[in-house]
Amino acid sequence: MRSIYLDHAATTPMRQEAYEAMIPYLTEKFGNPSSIHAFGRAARKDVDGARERVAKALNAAPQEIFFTSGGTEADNMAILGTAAQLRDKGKHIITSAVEHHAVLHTCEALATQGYRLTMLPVDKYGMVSPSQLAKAITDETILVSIMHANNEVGTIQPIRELAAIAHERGALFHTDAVQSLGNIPVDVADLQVDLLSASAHKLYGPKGVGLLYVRKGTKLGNIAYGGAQERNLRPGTENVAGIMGFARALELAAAEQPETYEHLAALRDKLIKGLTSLPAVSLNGHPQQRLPGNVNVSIERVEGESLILSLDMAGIAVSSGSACTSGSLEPSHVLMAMGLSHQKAHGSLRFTLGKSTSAADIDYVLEVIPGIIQRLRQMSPVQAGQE
Amino acid sequence: MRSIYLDHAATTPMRQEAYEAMIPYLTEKFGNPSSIHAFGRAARKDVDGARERVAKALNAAPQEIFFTSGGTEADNMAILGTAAQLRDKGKHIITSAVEHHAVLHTCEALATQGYRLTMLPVDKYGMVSPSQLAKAITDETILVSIMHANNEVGTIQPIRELAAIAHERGALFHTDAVQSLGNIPVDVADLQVDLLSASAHKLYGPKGVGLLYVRKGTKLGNIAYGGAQERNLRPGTENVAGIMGFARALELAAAEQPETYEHLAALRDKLIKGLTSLPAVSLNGHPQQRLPGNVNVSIERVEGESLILSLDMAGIAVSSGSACTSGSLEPSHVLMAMGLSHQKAHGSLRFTLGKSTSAADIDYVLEVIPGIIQRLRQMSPVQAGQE
Amino acid sequence: MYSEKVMDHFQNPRNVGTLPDANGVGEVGNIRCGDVMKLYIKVNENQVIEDIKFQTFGCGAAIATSSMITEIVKGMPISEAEKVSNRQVAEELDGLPPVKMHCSNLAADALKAAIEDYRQGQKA
Amino acid sequence: MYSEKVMDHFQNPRNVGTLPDANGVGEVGNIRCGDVMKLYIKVNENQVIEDIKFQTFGCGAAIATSSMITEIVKGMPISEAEKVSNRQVAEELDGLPPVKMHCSNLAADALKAAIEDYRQGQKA
Ligand SMILES: Cc1ncc(COP(=O)(O)O)c(C=O)c1O
Ligand SMILES: Cc1ncc(COP(=O)(O)O)c(C=O)c1O
Repeated sequence: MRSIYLDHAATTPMRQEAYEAMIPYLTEKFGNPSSIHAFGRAARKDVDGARERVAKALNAAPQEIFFTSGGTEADNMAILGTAAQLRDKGKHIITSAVEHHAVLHTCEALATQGYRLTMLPVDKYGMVSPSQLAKAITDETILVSIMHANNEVGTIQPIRELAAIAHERGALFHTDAVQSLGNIPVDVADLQVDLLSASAHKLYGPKGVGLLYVRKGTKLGNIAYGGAQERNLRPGTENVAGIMGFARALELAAAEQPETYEHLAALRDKLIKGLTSLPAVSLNGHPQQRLPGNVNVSIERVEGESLILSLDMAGIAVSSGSACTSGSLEPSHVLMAMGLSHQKAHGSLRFTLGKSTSAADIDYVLEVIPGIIQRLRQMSPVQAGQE
Repeated sequence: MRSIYLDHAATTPMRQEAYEAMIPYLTEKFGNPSSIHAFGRAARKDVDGARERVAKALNAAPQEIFFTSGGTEADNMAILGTAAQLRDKGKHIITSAVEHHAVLHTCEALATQGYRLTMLPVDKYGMVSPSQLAKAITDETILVSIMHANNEVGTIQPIRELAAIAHERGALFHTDAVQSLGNIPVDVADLQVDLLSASAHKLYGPKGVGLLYVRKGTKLGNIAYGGAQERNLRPGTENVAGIMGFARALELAAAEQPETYEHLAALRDKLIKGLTSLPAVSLNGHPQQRLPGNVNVSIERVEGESLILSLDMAGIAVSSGSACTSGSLEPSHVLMAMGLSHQKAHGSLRFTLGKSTSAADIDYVLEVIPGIIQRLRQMSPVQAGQE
Repeated sequence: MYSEKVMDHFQNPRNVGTLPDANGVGEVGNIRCGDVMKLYIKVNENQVIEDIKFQTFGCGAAIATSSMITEIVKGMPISEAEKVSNRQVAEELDGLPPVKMHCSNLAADALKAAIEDYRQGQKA
Repeated sequence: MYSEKVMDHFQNPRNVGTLPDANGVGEVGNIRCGDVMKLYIKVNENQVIEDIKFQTFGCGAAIATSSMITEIVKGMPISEAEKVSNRQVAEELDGLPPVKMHCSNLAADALKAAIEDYRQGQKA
């Protein structure tokens, strides 16, 4: 049977180069970078080299890169670390309604600890509006955290504009770039952000490693305590193999980004065109300001999980914003924030394309999906137009 | 040149079986365990299997195992998580003066946040005394955190006795078992602990993965927020490859522990005998209640880092509690808490033996070290007996 | 995640559709929660469920439990059929994932609603 | 961590030992901090450092800086030698790790102490 992976926003297959970059550190180069003997020094040197290469890919300085255990930890460090550091300056934090849970739940935790939280709404495309931010921001605002690109619908936010508004009022600006990195240009100098999160496994690197970029001069409180690793900000023996795999994956992703964009955007547009020509199927997310690999549609009168399972049986791996995929009763907070009906939110389907996706894969999807939709619709008691 | 690694307490080389257990997850089995399609389900199944095997090795239940990014994160989750959860019950925490920084600095951070911290002293062997704990504990005490075995001097604490005292007064008991696991028996039912930390890279597994055992019924507050992974306690996409490598390393370490003990203890005793027969060289740590692979000595009138460098040039990798190895001015807090003079603390040397250590390695160490000591002593202005 | 039996019922659901000559119809669930089940029953003069069909909008568990209950109760007297519980349906499917036990496991409720509808119809 | 030059001076330190006929001795550092340096100088009638030796208890950086300063100032007039700074010594060694810059980089201080000791002796 065919096996077509179209869930690259969930995780990506490791690229061979990243895997090969890890092997020495899972075998003979096993030293602890904190050790001063030869085994340790070799590891330290290579981690330092990885930091330099990663910094270069982001147009940052090596001292601005802090390796973490993933995107979630980077988001937590940025938000909780800023809150701890600046609590005497102010207690207002601004984020958006469509952030990843790693940002949203972290901000909500602060809201239970005496911080004031403003969650900016989005328009029907999932866009945050700079003028809404300008209205919400106050002198008490210490942090604005808005994601670079959305993981569900692929909408790309106007980060530079948003960051400028934050800076005008003396607030720090954090962006979660977990989904954008490798797909669109990510340059910290250009974006003018103070803090930026990334995760290796979204760009063909290993799971369990990420980074937080912290602009020089920006001080963060600690969220964990221990050894002096990562300049006292992120304690614990470094995941050396993971860091080496991440660095290799990231430098390649950055170098190949323009080419990746072209490849993905063409296939994305082909898939959008094919899907939205089916009856009662509509695109979610922004038609232009959109990640090149993201296709998110709502398929009326059908529930997302049963679509996923049916596609899975046809060898196609995708995801959904259906509540049933998360075990909760509420469908995706992103789709709801965009004003979708419950029915459309429950019936959403996300295809996220990757480096290995081919036009034949898209053709196959478009070939099998009409039958699946028809079958499930025939089973459905929901009427066309029901909200 | 010979290359003899005697710094297994810092980190261990990956064992082949653990490496092989990781490979599929760094290549074709790349799914995200949270995805419901076939790629995701395969990953979920294997992570669940790993959790079961790890639980079995610790005599715990699978639901009591939470995978983390390492020992440091596990320690932070145990301590900060208990503090957050039980802040209304009490604000007193007890630890010991010889804990790893991952515990000590975490407790100290709480001490700046309105918690009261008691740091139990140790005797000259690095032992915590149960009667001291009994005296220090109050009804306000929510947590007692005492390490199973010390990473610098190898002293093994009477955990069962200490835990019983904590439980009598209604406090939770946490132990950092990062150094003991694989070397001495670690059975959570036998130790009667509520929380236990471990790290894969200390037992021939990968860096960047660890676990926290949380006894059923014990509730912890979150220290990070995001997705629902690890039963909502530890968010972030799972380090699947790391977890698989950890599980393999741990189940083997647990199975081989008695044999490992025999092997290491014999070599340890040989090394201790040889070193302490040299002039002005004394053993640190407990003579009996000691990890099988740990040899810690003080070499008078010589500074630790220069010993490490000299041994390194002879192909022998070791560590020291010298201040100069950590970039601080104070030598090891462990050795100081044991009442060593500054000179002896600065001149400490730690050899930690491992599976591959041979009697010939020990012979080689004992052959080269006298010359090194002599050379450095000849260079030293410090007089014999100077404190 | 799902047992083979669940996947079989999801893939090859039994008794899908509507019953034009149904004398009892039950609908439970809510589109807000992502699960709506509609059961159609035809009860004969012996108070036996002679025919049954379902329509379901929902996840794999919702579809499979709907299908399963139609198999269980087809040919059963309604007095017996109304005793079938959601838990029993799940057991017949070799279990459901814990998160699915409450939200998508409504088939027995739908059947009870259909039987109640039938009884109301008889009274009228 | 350390430059090759540091490692060379650590491994093959120049001018180790004591000078029985020293006319200036300087000791800096503190065993509490893990670094003690003792410099012995023999200054001749032309106020030139004719001979110099050191003894050091300390890390690689401490030993290498001690050795390096003896090379730098041997044969140098004390008026010039006392201008040598810790930073210069570190530079001659192709740099030191940042954490070592303050705590183990005391050689120039030891030299200044030795020259001061020499001057005190001359006055007496
Ligand atoms: C006793 C002890 N606890 C905790 C840790 C921290 O573990 P990790 O480096 O995996 O964060 C270590 C080792 O560094 C240790 O020896
Ligand atoms: C936008 C975004 N932020 C954060 C994360 C969390 O990253 P990680 O899984 O590496 O913790 C993800 C992916 O899960 C994501 O898509």
